[in-house]
Amino acid sequence: MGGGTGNFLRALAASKGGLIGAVLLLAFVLLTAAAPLLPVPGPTQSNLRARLQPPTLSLTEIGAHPLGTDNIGRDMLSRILHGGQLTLAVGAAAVVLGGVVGVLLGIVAGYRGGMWDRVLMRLVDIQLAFPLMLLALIIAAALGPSVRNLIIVLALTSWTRYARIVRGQTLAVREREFVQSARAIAASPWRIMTRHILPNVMTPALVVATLELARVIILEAALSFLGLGVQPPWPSWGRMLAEGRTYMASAWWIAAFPGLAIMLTVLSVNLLGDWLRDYFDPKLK
Amino acid sequence: MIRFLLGRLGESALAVLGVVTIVFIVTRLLGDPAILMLPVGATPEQLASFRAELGIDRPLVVQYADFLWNAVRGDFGRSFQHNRPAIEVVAERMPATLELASSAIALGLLIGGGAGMIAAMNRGTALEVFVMLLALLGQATPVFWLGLMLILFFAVDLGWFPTGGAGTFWHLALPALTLATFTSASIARLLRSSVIDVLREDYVRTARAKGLLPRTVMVWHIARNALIPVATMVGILAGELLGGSVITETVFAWPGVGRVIIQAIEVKDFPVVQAGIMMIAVTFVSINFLVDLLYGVLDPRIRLR
Amino acid sequence: MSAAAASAGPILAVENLKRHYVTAGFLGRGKYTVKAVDGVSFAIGRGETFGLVGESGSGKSTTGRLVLRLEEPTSGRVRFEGEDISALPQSALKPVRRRMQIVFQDPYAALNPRMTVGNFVGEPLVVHGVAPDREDRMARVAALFRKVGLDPRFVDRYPHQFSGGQRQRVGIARAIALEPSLIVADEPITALDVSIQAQIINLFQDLQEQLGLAYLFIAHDLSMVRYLCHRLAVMWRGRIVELGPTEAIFEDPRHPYTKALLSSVPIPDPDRERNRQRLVFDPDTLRAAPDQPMVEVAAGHFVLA
Amino acid sequence: MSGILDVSGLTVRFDTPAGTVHAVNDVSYSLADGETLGVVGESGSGKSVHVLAMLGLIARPPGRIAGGSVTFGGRDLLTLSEAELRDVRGGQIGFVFQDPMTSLNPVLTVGRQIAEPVIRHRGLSPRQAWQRAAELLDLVGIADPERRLRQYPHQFSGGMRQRVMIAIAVACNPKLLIADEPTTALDVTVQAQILGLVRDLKARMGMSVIWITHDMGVVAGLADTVQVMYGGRIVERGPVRAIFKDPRNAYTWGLLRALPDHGQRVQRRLHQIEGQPPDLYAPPKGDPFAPRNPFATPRCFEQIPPLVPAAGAVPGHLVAAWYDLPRLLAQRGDAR
Repeated sequence: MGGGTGNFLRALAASKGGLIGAVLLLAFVLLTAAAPLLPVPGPTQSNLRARLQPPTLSLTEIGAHPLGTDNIGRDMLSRILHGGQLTLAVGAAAVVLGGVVGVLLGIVAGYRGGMWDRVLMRLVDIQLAFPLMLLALIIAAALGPSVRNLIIVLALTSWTRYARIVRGQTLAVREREFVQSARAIAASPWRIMTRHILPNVMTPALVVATLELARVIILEAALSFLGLGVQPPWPSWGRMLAEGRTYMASAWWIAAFPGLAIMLTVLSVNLLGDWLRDYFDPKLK
Repeated sequence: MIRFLLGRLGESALAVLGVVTIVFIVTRLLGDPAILMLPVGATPEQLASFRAELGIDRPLVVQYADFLWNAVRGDFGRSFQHNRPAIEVVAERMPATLELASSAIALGLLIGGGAGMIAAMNRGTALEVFVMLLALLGQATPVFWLGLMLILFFAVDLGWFPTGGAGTFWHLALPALTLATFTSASIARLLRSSVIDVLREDYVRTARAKGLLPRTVMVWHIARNALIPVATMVGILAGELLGGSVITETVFAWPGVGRVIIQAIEVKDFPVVQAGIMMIAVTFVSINFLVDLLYGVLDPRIRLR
Repeated sequence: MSAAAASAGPILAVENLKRHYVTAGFLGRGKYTVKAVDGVSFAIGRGETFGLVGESGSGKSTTGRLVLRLEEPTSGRVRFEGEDISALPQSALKPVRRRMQIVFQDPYAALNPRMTVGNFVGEPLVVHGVAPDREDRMARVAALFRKVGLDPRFVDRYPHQFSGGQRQRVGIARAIALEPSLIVADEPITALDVSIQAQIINLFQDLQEQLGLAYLFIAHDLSMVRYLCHRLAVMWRGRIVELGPTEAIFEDPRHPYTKALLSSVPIPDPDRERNRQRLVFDPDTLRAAPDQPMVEVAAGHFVLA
Repeated sequence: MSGILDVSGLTVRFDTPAGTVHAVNDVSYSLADGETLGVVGESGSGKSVHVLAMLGLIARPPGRIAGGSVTFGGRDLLTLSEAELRDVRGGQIGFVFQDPMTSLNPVLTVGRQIAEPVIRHRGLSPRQAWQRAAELLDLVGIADPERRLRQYPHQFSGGMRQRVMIAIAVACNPKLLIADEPTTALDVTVQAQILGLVRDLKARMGMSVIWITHDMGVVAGLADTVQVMYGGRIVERGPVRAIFKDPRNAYTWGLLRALPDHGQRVQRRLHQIEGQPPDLYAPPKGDPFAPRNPFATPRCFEQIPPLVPAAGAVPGHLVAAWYDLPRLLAQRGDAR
């Protein structure tokens, strides 16, 4: 990122996909973060007289439900915003946790080589031989549903991707002459790994992080959909979808809006991730 | 090539061993199976005898060896829900899962491969933007939601397809399409960027400098090389696909292994969960082994080292 | 050996240095050994420029890295300033590394793209605790910049803002930061444009005069070697086949490989180039025994017969 | 002035996000039948780009031909359709690229890659083309062609791959062979072999050759005519002896002086060309070499010098310079 933040933002503004992704994601983050301050009913506040109300899609009607209500009369808009808060926070936490672990192990394995590398890469291979969904499923079933466990499960499915990419990148950077040069001035392995390798593997790791955020959000929703994620009554997009299933024929909006929210969020993250990857790709310069 | 094959075979075996180990560790993490599996209010004596019956009063190493040996024989214990060997319960659902997964991957390769090539060959046009937008949407759509929406429109509203179950082609259509969406989107995106990478290669310039026809350049110099990373990807996608099948099967009431696993988790029928997961993991490892063979066929640098 | 070097003893003496790599063989048929460096001996005097010449795969760069212990020798000895450093553990090499530095071939890979060039040049000072105070350090870095012909105002820039020749100057500034007595220069001008090569060669000459540096100059460009080096050794397939004063080797090459190599270098003069007799050399006729000693054919001029 | 190839006013631009690269600027020259032209220059001099551009081998966009004409076989290559250009490429003009490690398709056999242009341009059957490929391998000095044809590029050494590239380039007996730094990536002994091979093939097949390189030594032995490029322009051009013995452009002179003298070992400082190559995003108003030129006159900074016959030089010796180099050198008492 030697070009500086200015260049980065200018390039972002010049790209269609990247800009749309960034703006959309930022909007989601701000809206969900501000959900408690917005003039909507509480996400768990039910109103049995107003159950299964269809969406008005209007923000001006006082006391109306723009996205309708669910089977016990909770406001869908409020639930989606509050659910998004949790989804994004859980996703970000899992991606950061998995990222820190994966980047760390990837660098050590790549730089140290030998036993470290063999053991770690075997672990990665074995875990990748395990469909992530299943892994998440059995771990979630084993640990029991809770937000903390959800983050751990998601991070566990995520660290291998970082480790793999970062290790490969480290192997390449390790052979670069400036690392040899650092060894030639007797720089300690710690210094070499933190000053010379880490900064040079951060951009691929960042790209992995965005793509992982997208994947983790979907996985979280899937686990919640199966009842292994966030527990009621607190809303989560996957959970809401599962609840909406029963009323699909009569009240389509209960299942449709949370799904749309997931799709838009993932789409925005993917757009941003694609752009980041292109931006940092040396081949395109 | 033989060395390569043997190496990959060894790695596959190791991967399966790893899966067995993970399943073992996780099932032990679940807590005391005796408490989980016996009804509430069981006496300490009942618990103890149950533990002895399961063999979980012995040292972990012995249990692990035992578990391994049983896994090799396909013995994961009896399903208390169905009251017969768990492996049988899972095995009879396997064909349905394979049918769904292979239809989805075939569909994914067809749609994704076509879309990716169309996008790469029409760079900078509205067509490319449109195809890639579809692919982005396909990757962003949660499988279960897509399934529900397809049911809502095509089964509930239009009544063209059954809402669930298995048996005919009409039963297969919606779940296969649901499952193939992510796969085709991923393949389309990967193939496009892979083709774009290959376009920058010197040998493509050589091919053009030879005055070859665009079709020849496209098929033999570009596509032939661009497919190599896609082949690797198919292995990884198979994992996503098998994982996704768990959900798709649940949404469409498709009588496959995934649905059995979910049902078993709900009633804590752990022998079935273990057997199901092992079955899927072994399938996945086998697919990856085949993909590596394909890789060797596609790339002579691997074949003729 | 030059007179100055003889009086003080060589600064670097390499004795029977070997580096063998064991590689897995074809089809699992056991392993075979690549003898990258296979029994190399030479000595460099203080303030001397010693050329190590050879083509790709000759082992010249590996030899340079072995001397610096960036790679571990399979056997043999490296004496630096009288001390045997080949047996020292890496941790004990720190003082040695102050006295012996390296300049690399590729100015694009030789600098850390995420570090300002000022910090990069100053890093050795930090590692060795020479100038722990930042202000003091930056003053020294500025002095180093001036010494290699760079504008000290550029210290806060990143490598991508420099041209190839300027980057190579940054690499040289870093190498001389600790005031070493020996610099291993691993093809330092190969990647540079012709008009820039002379700048760097002159810089090497100037620094040698100012700082009394000795160089181990690794190269495949024979014309620059002739210009720069006092003595040189020709490497072929891991061994030194000829060693002696530069002029003796250029005027009177004895080994068939040296002859072939010298006769292959294009001469930038149409008349001489067109009349040049190219000597062909058949590698299969030459198989020196593994422990065959070199023969002294003239004063200080040795040939592997 | 009419030869096998006539380039006139060729100008190439690259439109990048960072600005427009002035890669090739108003390049004109003519190549005679059977002539070997050595094009010398550094990275960014436009020496490679200008030949790639004339055959439609640069990516467009970002590349763009901003003007000029290139007459080959009575037609302007720049106005041909892509399909017509394809018939020229590989058939009448053969190409050898710099890096033999990346220029061959890794997943196709060498035989297939040699046979492709023969099938395409000569209309031979695959069987006949394979036969021809074997002959070609033999021609470029690769032993055991029948077996080698069935191998893949990674089973060949760098020098051998470059021989394969040459076999592909000459497969259809082209009238013109363009070699873009074909020996830069090779060892010097291998380079000598390849140079010998090309000289040999040229004598046998009688084609014209454009040899692009940064190595003055290589052109000295190979070229009839030498053309020196700098900053996307031809700065000097002439018969090989004239360029080496009587350089008229300060850049050519500096390049030759920067090389160590092969005759004797003198511990003098090498002549160095100061400064850095020109910024192609914002080319200077005048002579692109002026900022690095110790002989530059005020006019050099203001106006681009045209390429004109050098005063008192042999016919065909052209130079772009506002100054009279021999006179200035004589004044300095520094004649070479």
